Amino acid sequence: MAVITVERKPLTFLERTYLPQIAGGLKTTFKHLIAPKKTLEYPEQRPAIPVGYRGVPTLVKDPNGREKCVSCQLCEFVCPPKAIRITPGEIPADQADRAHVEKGPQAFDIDMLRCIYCGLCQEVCPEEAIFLQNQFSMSGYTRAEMVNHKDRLYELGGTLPDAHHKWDKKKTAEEHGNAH
Amino acid sequence: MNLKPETLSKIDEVITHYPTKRSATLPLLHLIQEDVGHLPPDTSEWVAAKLELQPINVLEVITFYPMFRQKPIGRRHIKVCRTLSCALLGGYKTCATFEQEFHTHLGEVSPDGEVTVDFVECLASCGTAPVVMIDDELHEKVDCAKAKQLSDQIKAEAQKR
Amino acid sequence: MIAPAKPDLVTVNIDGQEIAVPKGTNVIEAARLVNVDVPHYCYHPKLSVVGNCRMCLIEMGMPAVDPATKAPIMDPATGKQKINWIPRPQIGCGTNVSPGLHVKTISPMVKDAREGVMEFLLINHPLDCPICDQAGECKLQEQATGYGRGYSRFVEQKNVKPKRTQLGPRVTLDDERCILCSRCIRFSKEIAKDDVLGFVDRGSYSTLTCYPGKKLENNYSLNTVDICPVGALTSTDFRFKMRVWFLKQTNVIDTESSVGANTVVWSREGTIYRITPRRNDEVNDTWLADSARVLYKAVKAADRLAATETIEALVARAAALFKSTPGAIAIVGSARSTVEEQFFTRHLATALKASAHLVSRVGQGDKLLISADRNPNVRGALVTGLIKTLPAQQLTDLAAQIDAGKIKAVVAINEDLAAAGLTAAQLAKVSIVYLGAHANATSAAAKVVFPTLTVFEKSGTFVNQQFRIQKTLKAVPAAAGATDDLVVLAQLVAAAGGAALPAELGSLWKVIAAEVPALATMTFANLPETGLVLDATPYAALPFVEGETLHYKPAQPAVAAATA
Amino acid sequence: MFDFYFEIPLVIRLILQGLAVIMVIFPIAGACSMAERKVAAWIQDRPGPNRATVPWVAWIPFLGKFLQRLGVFHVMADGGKMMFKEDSLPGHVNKFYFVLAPIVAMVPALTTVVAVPFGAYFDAAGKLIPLGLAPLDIGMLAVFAVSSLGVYSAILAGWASNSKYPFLGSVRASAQLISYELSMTLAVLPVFLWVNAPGTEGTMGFARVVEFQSQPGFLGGMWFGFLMPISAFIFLVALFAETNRQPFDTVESESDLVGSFHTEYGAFKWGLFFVAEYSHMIVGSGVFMLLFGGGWNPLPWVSLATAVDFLGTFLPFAHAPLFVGILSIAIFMGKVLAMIFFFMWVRWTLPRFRYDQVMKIGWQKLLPLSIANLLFYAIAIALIQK
Repeated sequence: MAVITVERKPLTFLERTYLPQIAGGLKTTFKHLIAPKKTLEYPEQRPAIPVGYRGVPTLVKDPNGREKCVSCQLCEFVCPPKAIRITPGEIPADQADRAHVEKGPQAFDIDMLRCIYCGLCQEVCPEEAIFLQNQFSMSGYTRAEMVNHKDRLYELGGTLPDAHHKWDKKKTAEEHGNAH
Repeated sequence: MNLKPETLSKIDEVITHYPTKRSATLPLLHLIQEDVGHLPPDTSEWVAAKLELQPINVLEVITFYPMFRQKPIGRRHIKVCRTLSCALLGGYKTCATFEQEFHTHLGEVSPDGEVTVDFVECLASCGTAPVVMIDDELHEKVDCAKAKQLSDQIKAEAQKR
Repeated sequence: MIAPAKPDLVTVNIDGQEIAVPKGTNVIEAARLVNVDVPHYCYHPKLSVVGNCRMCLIEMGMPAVDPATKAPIMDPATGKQKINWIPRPQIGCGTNVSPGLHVKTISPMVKDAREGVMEFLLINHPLDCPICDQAGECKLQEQATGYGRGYSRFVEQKNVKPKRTQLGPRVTLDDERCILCSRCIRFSKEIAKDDVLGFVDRGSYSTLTCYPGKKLENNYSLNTVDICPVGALTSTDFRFKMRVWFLKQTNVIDTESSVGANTVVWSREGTIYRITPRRNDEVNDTWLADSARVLYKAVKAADRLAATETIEALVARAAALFKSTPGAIAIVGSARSTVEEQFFTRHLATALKASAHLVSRVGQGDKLLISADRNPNVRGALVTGLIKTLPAQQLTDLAAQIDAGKIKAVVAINEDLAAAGLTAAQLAKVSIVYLGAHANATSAAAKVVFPTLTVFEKSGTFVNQQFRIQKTLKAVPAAAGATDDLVVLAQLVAAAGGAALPAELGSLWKVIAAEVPALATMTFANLPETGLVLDATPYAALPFVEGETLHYKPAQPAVAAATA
Repeated sequence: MFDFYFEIPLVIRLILQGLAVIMVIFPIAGACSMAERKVAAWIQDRPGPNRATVPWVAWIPFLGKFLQRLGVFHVMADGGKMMFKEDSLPGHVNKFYFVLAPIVAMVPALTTVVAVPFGAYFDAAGKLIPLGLAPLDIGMLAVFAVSSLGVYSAILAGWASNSKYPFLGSVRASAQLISYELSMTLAVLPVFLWVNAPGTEGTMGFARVVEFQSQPGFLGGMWFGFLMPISAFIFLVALFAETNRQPFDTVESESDLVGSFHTEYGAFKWGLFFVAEYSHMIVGSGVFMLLFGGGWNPLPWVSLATAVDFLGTFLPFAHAPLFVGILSIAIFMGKVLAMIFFFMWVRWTLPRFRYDQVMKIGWQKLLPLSIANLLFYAIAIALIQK
């Protein structure tokens, strides 16, 4: 690679005194001093949340109100700051509309003091059960308050349209599949 | 197991044909099915005890072969071929005719207890398709009309009894 | 499995590498010797070969010879002998080596074959990895990354089979995941000798079933879960508890009996989730009894002891007790302690000029992995010199001495004196210093109680029935309020006026090597994973109670029945 | 009208005057910190602090909202916070000097005010009487002498903090002070050379300088800032450096020294350093305005007397000493505040000089320039006043 010597223009005397530049700078800042302000005044004005925004991670339910998470713990595994903690549990066979997937989370905690909003949990979720949604402001008075438990996560997450209909598919398969 | 004495003697005789007792499993099952008409649930254990096997070994054989029946069947067993030649020449219709005639469904005993209709794999007479086997008797070129005729014949025979 | 080099070696060529392997080795094992992995599902080195999964297909060929002259036919292009490749792939598990055999495990044909097999295996597979406990150690998952298609061409309905069958009290079956490899059936038949599993129906309807009315409930049923290459058989105890990739594996020794089966303890953040066998072809092959897999529950048991005082305060009280009863102290050591603890126990006995007793436990051996002697380390006590003769099941001697008033204090280490035959009155007559992990009659009666650790919380060694010294490692941190037995014993020895002993295993083994002739050349760190067999001849005359088990034949007829 | 005031014993009077001045300077210094934040915000197109309010003020329809938006209550909030924050004392510091340092910072800042006249009135004889706590004859010297002591606070704080960054910062502070004080002193000498014409009574007081700028005539009415632009410039630059303001902010220099000498400080003690800094700025701006900006004269060539005479044509009380005093103070304070705004404006315009640049500018540029400047004016004044 050739070395290109850049010819530096020698500074004039005035430039070496800094003074014209300082005057120019003062002029610029003065213009801004009287220019209209560009601040978004937050609590009153709310920012428009762009599509794909990564806010607080939440758990979502399918359109029939069933939890989608099967507690595979991949999000717990992938979470870089180890903010997610899941206790897996079995879905009892007597829950007719859910029994086709045997596993669900018994407890699902996300420590929002640890969460870095990276979105890897959403990306890794094979069931599309965890989403980083629009909420961006979390606060609390104690550390314990900053841990989102399962019911809170579902409350935040709500229900999202589901293109996969996992439970229904499982149920259909069980009813109409190639049984003996 | 309530087997006829001649079946029991045949069984004892058959076992001696094989170098290992295990090999007699299939002949034994055939003999029992001939005798009882099907293989009742305790067959596995009875045969296993007879051949010094575990019951699961016999159960595996029973469930593997479709010719072994685990449920009772009617007095006559109608087997309609469903393989290619027969299917092309109306095997399905033939089968449906039998079902209608005896008010039954595939694999079930008809309400009068007379027949069981089965849709089975190739009966090895593709040139005269569709073919039907009633008990051990082969009937060739059984179209709907002939099926009706065969049914009537069976019904008549049943009436006579 | 390959036996150590025998004279009749056969030279084979695997992917261009020449290797000499014993006659009778199959291609999978031969390939393993040259670090070539041949994927397989149904083949298991300890079970018979059935060749029904078809995953281990390889290409093979033999050097060409002229049929008439038997002269080798040379390939002019390479200048080597021409190879006649068989045009169709062969299964590696069912193919034994023969001289000059050539094998290709990486060729377009092999790859095609594997991809085809994978596609068939996955046709009816439910693909529910997110909820499957096998995920992470599933051969199907592993091979799917290498040979899977990535999408399905199967547009028909999948087969539906029972999802949660209880095969037995400890094993749950998900039939949809089963790939019909029959490993579990072969294990039940060949190893456990409890032939209750089988396939019923045929074709794609084939289903693994337990014979109606029977259950898979032998004490080795969980081995079927271990060898199941997919998630069809899962342990009911471990089911849905934790994903395996979170678990830390620690090599531990099973303390259930003197077999000393090698195990792996799987734990996460101080909680043990399961115990599985670790392959040791001299001890337990790849098997483990079900009863050994629940021992971890002792770690978090409700009756764990926890100290209310500092260890120093407890030691001071024990020392005062020792001073008040000079010459009238007995020590009840344990054949369940590690070699190191028994070594310390011997030092304590010497320092206190006390007699050392041990308690024997004898049960019924199952001729496989549970021996008659339910103490894991009787031979360790012999080797360290803690005892000279085999222990009895009841402490009748000690009881007599207590009744006679000759013994005023007893140091009980990991042994419940009440269970060993002492009455409550006898316990009340003596001052007891108790070391143990769990509460019992002795700890209740004891003057000083040192809460100590379970085997999962400490490292050490055990000497099994073969006089094989094996090391066990600390799987989880010590429970709160409990102290390492070695630390307690070292302080007690010091308090009793004995030598200063290091409680850290590295330095301790220098002391042990110096004092115990049988262990003179060993260090803890250098002890091999498979253990080291010690010289048993000095103890040949002792009437050990073990009967025959896997890889062990007693030197003399068992006397279990006589002592039981 | 206020004769009773002059009947109060002198000592009490001086104390009252002193307190009055401090009571004005202290809040102004505090308000400056808020002004600094507001100016910064405006220059950066932000509204700045605008949240704090007091309930009963919030009820005032228009003004309440305006004051809140202006952020004036943040001064109170910040001050209150400073007062009530836990005043922690790190374990590793030299406690005595650590506590002493902020006090030492305040003393010269407030002491120099004594020498600065901030207004004037005319007595019955029409003689101009400057308003000030102490109309010293050696005003300039006093200011130089005392304000230089301010650096001791930085040195004390840096050394007593017993940690690296504060120490480095304090070393920088002392070096910077020495470097620029010289130029500063040399820059004001021409003014006093000019003022102390041969035959007059020699003085270093500010009153004479302002008086000089109030004379009629072209040269007399011209402020020294126009007459001696180089001197004014050097003095201004040195003033920035002396008060540790941007772009000569190497002492505080948070990017490389965390917070320099006040790294270990917090709460009220920390606040004192900043009140001291702003007090320095106020005094420095005052001195600059007295020397080069015409003092309390409203405009060049328009002296206070002229202005009062002009106002007298339609305001009957225009010649009352009280009115003149207040007018002059207002004019003077207006100039000082404009100067302080300039300080802030520069701060949010220029980046910080590197430390080597600071030293280079001080020693290699400003000092030779000020010496040349002095020589030039010495000769020029000698020729003119011959």
